[in-house]
Amino acid sequence: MSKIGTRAAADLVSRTLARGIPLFALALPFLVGNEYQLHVLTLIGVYWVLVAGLNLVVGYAGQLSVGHVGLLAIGAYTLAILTGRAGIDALMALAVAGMLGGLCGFLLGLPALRLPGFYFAMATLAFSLIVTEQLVAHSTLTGGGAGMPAPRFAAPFDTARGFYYLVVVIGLAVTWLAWNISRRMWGRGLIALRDSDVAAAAVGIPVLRLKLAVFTFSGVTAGVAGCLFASLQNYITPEAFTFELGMFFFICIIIGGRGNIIGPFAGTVVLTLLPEIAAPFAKLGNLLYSVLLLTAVLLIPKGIGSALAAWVERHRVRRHAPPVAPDLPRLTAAMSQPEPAP
Amino acid sequence: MTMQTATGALSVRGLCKHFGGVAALSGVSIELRPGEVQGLIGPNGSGKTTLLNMLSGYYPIDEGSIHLGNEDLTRATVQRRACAGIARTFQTPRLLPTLSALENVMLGGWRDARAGMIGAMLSSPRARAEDKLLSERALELLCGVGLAHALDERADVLRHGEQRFLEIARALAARPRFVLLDEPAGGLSGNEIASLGAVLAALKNCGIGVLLVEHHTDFVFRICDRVTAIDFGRVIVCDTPDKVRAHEDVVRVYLGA
Amino acid sequence: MREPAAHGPDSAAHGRCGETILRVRDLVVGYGKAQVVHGVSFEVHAGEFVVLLGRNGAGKSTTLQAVSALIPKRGGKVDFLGEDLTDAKPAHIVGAGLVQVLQAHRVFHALSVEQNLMLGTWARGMRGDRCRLERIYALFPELADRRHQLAARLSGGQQQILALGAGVIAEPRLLVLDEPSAGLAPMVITRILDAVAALCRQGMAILLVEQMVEAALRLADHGYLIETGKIVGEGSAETIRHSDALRSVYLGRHATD
Amino acid sequence: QTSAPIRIGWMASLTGPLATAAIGIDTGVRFAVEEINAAGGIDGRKIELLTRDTAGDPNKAATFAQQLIHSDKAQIILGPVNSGEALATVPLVARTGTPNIVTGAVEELTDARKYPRTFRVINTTTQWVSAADDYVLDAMKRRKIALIGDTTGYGTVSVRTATEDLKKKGVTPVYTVLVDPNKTDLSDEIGKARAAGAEVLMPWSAATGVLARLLNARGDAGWDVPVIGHPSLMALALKQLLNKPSYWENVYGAGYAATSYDASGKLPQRTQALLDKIRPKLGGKEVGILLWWIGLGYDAVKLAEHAIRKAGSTDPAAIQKALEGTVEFKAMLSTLSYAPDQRDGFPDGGMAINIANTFKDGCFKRAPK
Amino acid sequence: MLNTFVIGLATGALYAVVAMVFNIMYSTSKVLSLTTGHMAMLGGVFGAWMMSIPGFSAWIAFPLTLILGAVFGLLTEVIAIRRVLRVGDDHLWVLSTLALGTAVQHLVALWWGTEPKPFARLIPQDFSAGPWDQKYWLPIGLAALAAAGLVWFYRRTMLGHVFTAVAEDPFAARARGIAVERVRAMSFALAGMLGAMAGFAAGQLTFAFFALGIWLTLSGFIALATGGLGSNAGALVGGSLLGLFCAFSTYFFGAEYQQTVSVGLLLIVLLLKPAGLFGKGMVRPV
Ligand SMILES: Nc1ncnc2c1ncn2[C@@H]1O[C@H](COP(=O)(O)OP(=O)(O)OP(=O)(O)O)[C@@H](O)[C@H]1O
Ligand SMILES: Nc1ncnc2c1ncn2[C@@H]1O[C@H](COP(=O)(O)OP(=O)(O)OP(=O)(O)O)[C@@H](O)[C@H]1O
Ligand SMILES: [Mg+2]
Ligand SMILES: [Mg+2]
Repeated sequence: MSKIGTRAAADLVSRTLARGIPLFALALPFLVGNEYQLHVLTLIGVYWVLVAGLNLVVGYAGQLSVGHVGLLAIGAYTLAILTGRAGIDALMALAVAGMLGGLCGFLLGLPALRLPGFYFAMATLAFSLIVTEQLVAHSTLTGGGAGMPAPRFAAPFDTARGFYYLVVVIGLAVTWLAWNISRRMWGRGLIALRDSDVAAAAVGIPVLRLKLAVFTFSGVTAGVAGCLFASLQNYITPEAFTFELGMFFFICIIIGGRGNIIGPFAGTVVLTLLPEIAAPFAKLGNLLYSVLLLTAVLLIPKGIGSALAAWVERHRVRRHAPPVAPDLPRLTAAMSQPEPAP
Repeated sequence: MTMQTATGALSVRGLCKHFGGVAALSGVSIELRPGEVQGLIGPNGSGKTTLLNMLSGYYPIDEGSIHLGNEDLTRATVQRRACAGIARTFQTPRLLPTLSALENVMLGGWRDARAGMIGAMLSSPRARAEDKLLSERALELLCGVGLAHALDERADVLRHGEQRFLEIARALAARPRFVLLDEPAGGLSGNEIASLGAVLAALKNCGIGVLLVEHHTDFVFRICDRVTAIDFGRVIVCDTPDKVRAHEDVVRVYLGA
Repeated sequence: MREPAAHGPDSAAHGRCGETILRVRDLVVGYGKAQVVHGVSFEVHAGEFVVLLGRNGAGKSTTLQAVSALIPKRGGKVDFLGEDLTDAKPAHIVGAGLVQVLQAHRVFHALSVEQNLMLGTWARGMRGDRCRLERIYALFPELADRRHQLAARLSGGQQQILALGAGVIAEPRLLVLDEPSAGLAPMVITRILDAVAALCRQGMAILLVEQMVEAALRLADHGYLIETGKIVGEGSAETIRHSDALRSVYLGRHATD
Repeated sequence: QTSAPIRIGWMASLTGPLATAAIGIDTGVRFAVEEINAAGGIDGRKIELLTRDTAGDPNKAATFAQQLIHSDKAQIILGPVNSGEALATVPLVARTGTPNIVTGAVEELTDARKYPRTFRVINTTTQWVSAADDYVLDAMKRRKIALIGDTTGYGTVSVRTATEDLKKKGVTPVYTVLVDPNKTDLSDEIGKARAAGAEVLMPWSAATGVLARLLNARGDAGWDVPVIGHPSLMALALKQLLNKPSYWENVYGAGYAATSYDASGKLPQRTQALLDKIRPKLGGKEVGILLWWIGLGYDAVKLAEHAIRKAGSTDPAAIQKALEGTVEFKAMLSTLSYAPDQRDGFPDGGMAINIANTFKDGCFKRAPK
Repeated sequence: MLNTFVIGLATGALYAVVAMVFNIMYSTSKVLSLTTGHMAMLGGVFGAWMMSIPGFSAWIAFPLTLILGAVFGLLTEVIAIRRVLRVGDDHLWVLSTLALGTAVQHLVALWWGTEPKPFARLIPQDFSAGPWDQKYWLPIGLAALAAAGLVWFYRRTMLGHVFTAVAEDPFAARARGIAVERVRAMSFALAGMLGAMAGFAAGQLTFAFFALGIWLTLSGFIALATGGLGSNAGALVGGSLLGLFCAFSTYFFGAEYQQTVSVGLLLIVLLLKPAGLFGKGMVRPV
């Protein structure tokens, strides 16, 4: 009887996807029909840069942040101010935006990550509300309600295609980093935080440090994403960074399913495309969009990622479990292994 | 009462804990030596789980002290104690349901994961080596406790008995000096209890001190070197199994006629 | 395969008296892809004390939960008090007088002891009056002095007793108990099982799943043996106690080997 | 010569907050398109209108603009309506070289150098503000002004513009406040303005709720101070929200000469013509929405038609040239003139101050000089 | 000053009731439905419509509004909650309730329009009453009554305990013979009713406006977190505090920093008491 272990099957699937998606992403500009489609694809990429980092916080560590839009805004204004006003190179601004995002993430996370579930979500929400309000208030720096233009990146990233490749490369890099985190001890540690903080503490996981580290990382990706976002949109106003956008990032992960990367990616793609599909219905477009969303949840109530997992699960048969039979010599041997070098 | 502290023992002195008006523990002193299996018995609500929780750091201590060898752990956090070598299992198993059995056990080895997030992120050779080491250790431990057939299963689909052994394996992955077990035999059938006994004996041989909270008295008296009986948060007696079994207070409040 | 002690549903042969109140026929249950219970049939007569024995993971809890409609059935038929309850909702089943106390002390932590008990009467459409409560407190004195405490603050064993009390207070025609002794002190186990037996003598039929095989068989009238989702033995408590099937089930050899 | 339809992309915020104006403009847009198509189109080419509902979200507006241009091959873009969205889309549209006729009032939307193909059919915020300021200073002869805005992007920008304009005219407001659009009661603000000695209240907010609460608080306090500001002060929707009809007295809004009745109660001839044409479409009864909204949409399409006809094609460069050379285009709302360095075609003289409670058929009486 | 106080208290009362609506749904489902504010919005819009177009008196419009609220509550449960909760606890309800809320908001926008519309006077009273105007004390009265009623309900009534049980462990509740699905639906209907009541009572304060939903959801959230999730007394205190804080902060500093000040209050409360003013932490971790 053929029997594939979950991990083996999941590995197979993820390896195929891990090779396939980047190649596909690189080839896409040659496949799409026009600049609009490229714009939407770039937008997906930009959102994904943020979501990939946020996924570690929400999907893995189980910390419900709905305030990353605040970090996105910080990144966006960094580009607009540094490059647009001060004339610093955009790539430089990108790095600064990442650092600033990380710093803000760290400073926000330091008190907020001590809060239990819902309260943490509220704290992040509060943060994003404060950020947008400050953007309006400090109009000398940010242009206030009128917003400010955001410059493009220098050549070769100044064309739609060039910028797309910049986003794809950054997106792939972030995905790679997030993937590395998720599949090693850190990923397991994060899942432990999410599913049982009691167990996590019991095995010695420094709970706050882990949360803070991934939250900071997600701040960096949010800052970078903000920078790219601003450049893609050309012009930013505080009105672009709404509560709804914060929820959007959150639900990309929720609909994708927790504890995996491909699901939230699919979620980001689907959720970005849906309004575009509904757009030609003009007045009814927004209604249609929410109805489509609702239908999507009801059709795949476990999230896209879990649907995928269920598919993998189909390829395995639960064994007829033998009774537990300890192998004492092996146990003793395992226990008397030398300590690893510090 | 004075107690001779054996070298490297986990010793508890005059531990007190109140919950509101209820005194869950009032002046408990016990000592767990390396390489011994010590039973902890007592009626329901006598404070056994509370004692375990205080040993592993989940509750702050009202009064008293906890030392591991010369190290003062009285105010240490849960994590600190875990890294100092105190591992435990829970009255109801606390596994990570979505992780496989192997990953659950690897998680137990957190103490030895030193690669840090940057290292993990960049997939540094060190992180990879560490992962390999931990997964090998986890594999050996799982096979050792008899779950070789369940490596890849998600923890939540395991049978109750398997979950108990998995939790023990996870505790062992931390290379602990002491293991605190809260009713590990709860819900196990006869032969699984026998396996559990064998595993505990193996631990003892490896020099690990085991504190065993358990209501299966036959099992406790058979397997333990010493047994401590508590009632109303106080130690009644701490002695060899035979003496404890015959102790009149223990019979009166716990064993019954 | 060994010969079971007795087989087949024809109970008259074993001299069971009283009318049949619960009749389960060819019950099939599974989780996801896996089928766990393969056509189990058994019955409980009025005022009878029946035990269901089997190793861990044999499918006992699964069977009981399917009977109470807590998990979906894939086949089979359940009759209770002459009514076909195969497709009934759990609320209806409890209302009809079939009450189950789940494994692993599942009480409501956010409610007080008394509120937990009162909740037991809710679905039976009874008023949770003083008198009933006092009867439970008399039966389980450890609950009496904690009546206003939150259930979360009880020890594991106390929660188990509370779960049992909440089942008993509903005054069911048939009380289904899934390992009620887990986590209880030896003295308490004896007391609790005796109390259950006393309830049975007052006319409440009992269906008990228990790992304390000896104690259970001592009190029971009738027993069933279950192994990997199939009934492999049936008979009076006495027959079961001496049967080969029991030995084969508990000595770890697979009936299907 | 092709007979393929001309595609006009129209970005409206039909469902978001402040959608009423967009719906009004949309009415005008659709009416103009129907009219042109019924008359055989432009040089034999029909207009195909591609409407997108941005719901007031700048991010949506940005992608929809791209969708309209690249995917749907729109040859001219109209809108968007709200300034926030327009700020986001104008540079994007400009980058593609597509002609864009904007219906937003914020100054920053037009710039002959940066966005050479973006033309404005409406007045600028400054023109509104300036008309009101002039009226207060010259006709009313009052100089103690309380400026009130809301905390949205539009509100803050308007208040800033108003402050600057007043400064130019040598006046500092005695009281300036921004209110949250959801704030349920403005009696505190009214009290403070009164305490500051304000003689005129000048609200610059498009949110009907804010304006209604302002008027109610003023009325409840029994303070008969003139109110003059944003044209939404005159919207019919506002009237229903007032506690008493009398609260609408002594309220003026910056409006248009084109939608003002003259002394003999007549509308300008172009306005009357449009009103007569469109009335059957709106149910044949009295018109209940501001006529300038309809006119604005109508003008936007008409201007596009004019440009295409003049250019003889939908070639973007030709359209730009045609529009740059457009002088005295007789639109309904005004007479528009552009130039190579001029993208705001709306003449100052097109503005007027109206009396709010004289609403009739979407038009108003002029305020006394 | 009195004026500012009363205004703050009245808006605060509205936030408080919305927070209580959150609580009711949370108490049986552990779900913080994002349709909560929309329940109040519907109450306001529907009430205003009935009293203006068909011209019903408040005595007829009020019960009809309550019925509509209950129906919408039920719909929320059936459409957005039931199926999602059945399969797991992955917070997918955030998405389903958000989508449902948005859909409802767009429907209302299409039907009712996007301009605020007036809400009729419920009690004959002149507008010169200042702080004693009905538009202030109706929501204040409702909040006080609702808080008292709910505290009593959860402490003293059996159904209240049933609600608690269903939320904590639906499986065990089912084993006790509680029709979990029905109880949950009941709580959502109750929540919808209270939400509609809030919209109705505060109609004169807020006007009947389609976009109120998301704003109330947000403010209700903040009130809820300040007071402590699950506590109805906390909701009352949290809501009032938030309302007063906003009112006085705008009075003294203007509205430019209103959000910052009000969510700043929340952040300070959370730093001092991580589970809100009246929230309960976990009783027994292990
Ligand atoms: N968090 C708490 N708050 C209040 N009281 C508590 C708390 N934890 C434990 N208690 C009380 O302390 C006493 C000891 O509880 P503990 O859980 O330690 O008992 P135990 O010995 O483990 O019992 P069991 O064998 O039943 O598990 C009990 O009376 C219990 O009610
Ligand atoms: N929720 C579940 N999902 C998948 N499989 C399950 C689930 N619950 C139980 N099982 C499997 O069904 C089988 C029977 O389990 P069940 O709990 O009925 O056994 P049991 O006889 O009650 O054992 P125990 O003595 O451990 O309570 C086991 O193999 C178990 O792994
Ligand atoms: Mg215990
Ligand atoms: Mg079981």
